[in-house]
Amino acid sequence: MLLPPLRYLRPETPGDAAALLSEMDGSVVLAGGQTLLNMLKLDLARPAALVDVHRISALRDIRHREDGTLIIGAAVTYSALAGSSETRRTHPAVADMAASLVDRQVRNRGTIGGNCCLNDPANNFPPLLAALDARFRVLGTDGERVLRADEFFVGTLATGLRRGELLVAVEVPAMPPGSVVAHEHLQVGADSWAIARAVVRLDRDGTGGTGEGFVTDARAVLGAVYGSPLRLHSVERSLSSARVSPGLADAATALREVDVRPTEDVHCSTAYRLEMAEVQLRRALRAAVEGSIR
Amino acid sequence: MITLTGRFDTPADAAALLALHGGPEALAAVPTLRGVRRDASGGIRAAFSPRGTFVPMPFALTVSVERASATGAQLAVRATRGQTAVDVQLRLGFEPSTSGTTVSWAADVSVRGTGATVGQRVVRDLVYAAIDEILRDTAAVA
Amino acid sequence: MTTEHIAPGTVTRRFTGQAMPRKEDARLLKAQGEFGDDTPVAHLAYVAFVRSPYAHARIAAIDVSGAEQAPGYLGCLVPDEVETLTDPYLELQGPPGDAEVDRCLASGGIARFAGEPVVAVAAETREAARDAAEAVVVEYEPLPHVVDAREAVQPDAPLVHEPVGTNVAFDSLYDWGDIDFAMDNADHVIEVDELHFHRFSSTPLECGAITVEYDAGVDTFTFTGGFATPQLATLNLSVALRHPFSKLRVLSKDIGGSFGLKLNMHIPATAAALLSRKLGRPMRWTETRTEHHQAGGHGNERWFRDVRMAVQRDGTVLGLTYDALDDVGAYTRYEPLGGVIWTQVANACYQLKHLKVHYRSVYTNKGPVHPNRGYSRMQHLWLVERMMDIAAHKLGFDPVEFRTRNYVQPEQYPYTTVNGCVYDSGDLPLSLRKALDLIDYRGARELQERLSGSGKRIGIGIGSTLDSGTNNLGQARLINGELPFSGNTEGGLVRLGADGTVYATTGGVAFGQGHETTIAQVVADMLGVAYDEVQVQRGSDSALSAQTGMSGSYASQFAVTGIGAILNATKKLAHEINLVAASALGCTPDDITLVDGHAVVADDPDRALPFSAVAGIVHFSPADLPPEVADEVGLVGRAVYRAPFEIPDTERKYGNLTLTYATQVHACVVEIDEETGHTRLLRYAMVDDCGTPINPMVIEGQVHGATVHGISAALYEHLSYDAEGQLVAGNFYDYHAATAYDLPSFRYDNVVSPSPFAPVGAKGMGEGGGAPLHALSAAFQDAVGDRAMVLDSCNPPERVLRLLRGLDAERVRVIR
Amino acid sequence: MTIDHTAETREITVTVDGRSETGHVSDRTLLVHWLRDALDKRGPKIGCDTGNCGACTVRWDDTLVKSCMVLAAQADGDEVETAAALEGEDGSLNRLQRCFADYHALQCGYCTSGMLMTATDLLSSGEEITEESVRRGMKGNICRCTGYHNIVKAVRAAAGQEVPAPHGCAAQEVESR
Repeated sequence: MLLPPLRYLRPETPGDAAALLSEMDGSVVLAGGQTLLNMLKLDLARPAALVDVHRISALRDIRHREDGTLIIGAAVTYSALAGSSETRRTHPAVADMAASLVDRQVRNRGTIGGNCCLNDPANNFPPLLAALDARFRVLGTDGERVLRADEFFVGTLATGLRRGELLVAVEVPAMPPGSVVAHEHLQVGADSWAIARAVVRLDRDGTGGTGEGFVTDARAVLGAVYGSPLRLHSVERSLSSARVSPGLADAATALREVDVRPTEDVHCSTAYRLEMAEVQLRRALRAAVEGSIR
Repeated sequence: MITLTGRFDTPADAAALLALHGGPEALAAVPTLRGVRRDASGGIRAAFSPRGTFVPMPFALTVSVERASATGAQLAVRATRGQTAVDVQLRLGFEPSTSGTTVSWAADVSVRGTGATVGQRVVRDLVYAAIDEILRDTAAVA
Repeated sequence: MTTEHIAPGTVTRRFTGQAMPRKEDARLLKAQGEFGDDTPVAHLAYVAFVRSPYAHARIAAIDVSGAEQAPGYLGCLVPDEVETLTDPYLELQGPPGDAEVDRCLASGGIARFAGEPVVAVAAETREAARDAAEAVVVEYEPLPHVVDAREAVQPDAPLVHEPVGTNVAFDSLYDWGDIDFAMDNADHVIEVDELHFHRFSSTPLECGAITVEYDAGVDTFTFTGGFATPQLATLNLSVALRHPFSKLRVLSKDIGGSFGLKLNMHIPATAAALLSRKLGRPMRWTETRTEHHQAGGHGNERWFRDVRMAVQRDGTVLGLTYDALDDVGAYTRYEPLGGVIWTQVANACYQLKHLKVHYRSVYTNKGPVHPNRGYSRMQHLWLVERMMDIAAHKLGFDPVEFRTRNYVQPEQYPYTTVNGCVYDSGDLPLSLRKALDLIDYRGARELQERLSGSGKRIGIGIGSTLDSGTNNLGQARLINGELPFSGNTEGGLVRLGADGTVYATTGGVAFGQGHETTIAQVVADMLGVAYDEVQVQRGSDSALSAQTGMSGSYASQFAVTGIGAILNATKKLAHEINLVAASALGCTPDDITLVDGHAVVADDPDRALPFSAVAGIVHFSPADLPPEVADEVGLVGRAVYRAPFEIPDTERKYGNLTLTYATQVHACVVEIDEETGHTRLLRYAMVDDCGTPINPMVIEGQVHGATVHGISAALYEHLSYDAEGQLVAGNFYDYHAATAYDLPSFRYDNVVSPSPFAPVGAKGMGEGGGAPLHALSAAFQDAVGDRAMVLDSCNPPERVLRLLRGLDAERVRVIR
Repeated sequence: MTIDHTAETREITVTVDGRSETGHVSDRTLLVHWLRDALDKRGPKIGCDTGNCGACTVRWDDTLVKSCMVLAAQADGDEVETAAALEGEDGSLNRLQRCFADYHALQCGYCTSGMLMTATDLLSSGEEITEESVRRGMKGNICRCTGYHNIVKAVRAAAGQEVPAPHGCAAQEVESR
């Protein structure tokens, strides 16, 4: 329950934070600390310094660009996100995810940036953000760059951030009209550690009214099953341009062709996890299709 | 136990790779190793901090070379950090290629202590990344 | 308010039997309790342990030079030093298991489970101790390990304790009735290859915390912490430290849960004591959650093999036989007592006539087991209940009727079991009916039918079980005839202070059961004072409380032994009050009654003396008393309650091992997602019968708590090890202790069958007998019919899904 | 930017339960340890290493947090409220605390302070109070004694809802306590 020796630093601007991160060997960003500090208690990691960005106001903004893009500061807490009525209006999937995360104490501290930068297989936001084509704005000493989700989430506990870089914001493009996002997961107990998670986004033509149309674009992403969010391109292809109909959900069970070894842990075997990934995917597809038809 | 395998190409030839076994001095050039030295029993000791992890996870490393030849080598590696211990039996194969050497590796990995409990769902990938990284880095200084 | 006699000829019940608010609550609600890590101690230093990451390894070298460089480092303790300074802890088993050597640090320089302490480090602050421990370098030579009891009993298995020469610490055959006759003559015999009761623990929220102060002036160690059996701990500490019993003092204040697991706190306490003496500083060790999961004690894991049950055509169960392999982990600490404790409930809730069990306690390279709520009994109870359920399914009996027919019937009490235990009272059929009513059994069956084919599967389960309370420690002689234990006692002390205040002290130890409350209820009634006026000592103190050797919180006994001792002590005090009042009021002691804080002449209420005056005479004006009264009276009643036990027959393994038997019948309705195996509890009911209630509110609370331990164990909690012998459930992520959100609202009712053997008719309770494990296993069985068989006590979603697909159907056979 | 790159200890001033407290802490000191060891605040307790159990729950600048996942240094200049602040000025139990006692929502008492803090936050949040919402709202706090049933009842009772009295206790008795 005790931390190793370390320095605590609290810069006031993102630039200062990035400077510290690149200057100080072994320094890491302390955002909400809801996972990082646990790792330190368990003596799994040994940073020389924690660079606290939680209070940097520039990182705590939630705002919208004119094109409808939702820009979430990296240090925005889950509870701030859940409580943002604008987010709920434009990107309900993001607000819902934030509102359902862990528990009320952790929601008050945990940040979307921390959730993404850790990229733990069980984390909620990476697969959702991958499905939403989010972009990750990153600040280094030589300026900003923007990463796509597949460039950002690169592996188990690994991201595309380079040493000394700081995630400053997550940008979620405006949802096309008629677009539906569904998230399904199987958890330990009623609402604990995720065993398998699937996020499906369906964009379709014919914006108004009810009834069927065609899928214009689709995303299908798994979480918790592999080390990093896994986009199922073949599923997405099979959905694309298809007519939105109740049978659509059953068309895609293409997990078997994925050549990645599923995560294993005490909660279940890899075979079960894989099967559950299919179940969650099917459910998410069904929910997305139903949402599209409605 | 986890079994991992990998392969990569390096411009160095097998002789150069084997030469690394000769002295810790050469290994000191590997960027993720610090304080490389030879211990009383002839093993190599160093502090290893893999680059791939988002938080520094330095390990105390003990490497003993059990067998080494032009076609391959066998190493026993123990890495400890806090109350976590990782034991790796590492088999390396060297195959000459047009551009140098193809190094193939196979590792039997046992993770024990806190890391085994907390890291169960990530440890396979982390160990894979760490072995791949250190081998490539080492080959690069050959 | 109802008024009835608490015990013949004494006083009326104003408070006993009522849901009195708890005396403990105010301080706990105001964050003013004092738990193990709360007590401020001057000049305190801290202990941290270096633990083995290996399941089995020889310690080749220990280098503490790094620790010596750490700021704040004070000193350390290594296994060699422990070998020199201490003797091994007492072993309960006879040969060959008694060759086991157990010490506070890796005994003999060998670590036998992952997480075993190898080095203890002391430093000025918590952080310094952590840093110093981190800097200790231990070199291990891994040894072959064994983590499965079934492999551990194979001839070529690695030995956990080389000197023992086998991994079997205890081996006993229990053979009651004539099992061969039953099997040969029964209409049906059901055979099951193997069932498994998994490893879990009640994991108290407060982990271990011990403070040791060595006072060189009087050569005395004072231990403060959650010691659940203070005198037995003192005995073990005295042996280990080679220190006089009289110079060891064990204190506890508030304890954040134990559930039996804190019976073995003397082990880390030994290391802290050695450091305290060596370094001349008070030492505190505060266990982390990970440490607690690794080494703080697990519940017994048990394999039941070659199980056979004999059943008649009419549904009467004749008998049962099985081989048990009880996986006790690396050390037999309280074990192998579990090897006999289960026989307290040999019959479970049923009229079994024949029972034969071959029982072995087996070492493995896993964390040692400690007693855990429902200790050793719930494993057997689960097996019996499981077999009843399996038999009903395989032979086509209605599970309700089948149980009811075989239950010990209300008119049969006191009922003597196959092994001579006496079930005191109960009404199981009524309890079951009430439980079924609470879940609306008929409605649940309709729901089951209605949802068929919907993707949701309904299962309805019954768990009937016993909570045996107040054990006869004579049963220890069944594992080792040399052990000098028999019967059971608890102490109590009640006195009148100088101003007339009533003080009460138990020898017991509480960790949430509300002892301060229940003691005050009975004392207030017996002395005719107000509940609020009784001062009950918080915690325990081996130097000052009324402890006997057997004192402590275990074996569901407080309502019998603890309260019994308090009653006896209060009677003594009342007698003395009567003596003093009689002499002052000029009547005979028999004329005095105690009412409203006064000693009153029964037929002349105007002649009365307040307790303050009674106390005043004795404390301040003893010359007022006639010499024969003054010589007798100290206004202190100290008494021991001795449970009426005889020494069991060690040859036949026969005798009464427990005084009271509370019963619990649970019923539940689960909803299973057929695609995932995920389970949701729709309804959960429990009916408790623990005899005459002392505080019904406290009883209900205990039932709730035991229920959740069972539910959580049945669905989530599993102290699972991987093939390397690594615990893969070392924290609350991977060891999922149920949260409020996982659980439904409970439906509770009770039945009152007073115990004829217990002082106030109240039975010990609170352990619950693992009823939810039985009920949930049965619910899964109900959901799948006989197309699969529920042969494991833990059923997480993956296993449930496999059950839906026919898991283990072939492992159960009707052989006749 | 005013940052001392070398300091591993620092002085902090935090208003704890209404009183300004100044202390010298190591950078790595967790808030829970500072509150407990330096200030003898016994409300926040330690029940796990991983932020699951919620026994250490406090309010920090009116935000409910687990104090084992906050550095003491992070709270410099702020306000922290522990369960010790809940009672009335005269030492009497507040409504929620009374409900905990009345409905037997605590046994060993180790989780209680954290439960009270979370329940206080939930009750003041304006969220609708139902059986479901209380169970969900309290899921970050583990209790190993009570089975939660009575905790849920106590919180609902504190919100003014009618809940059944404990076994053996008439409803009017609970009212009168």
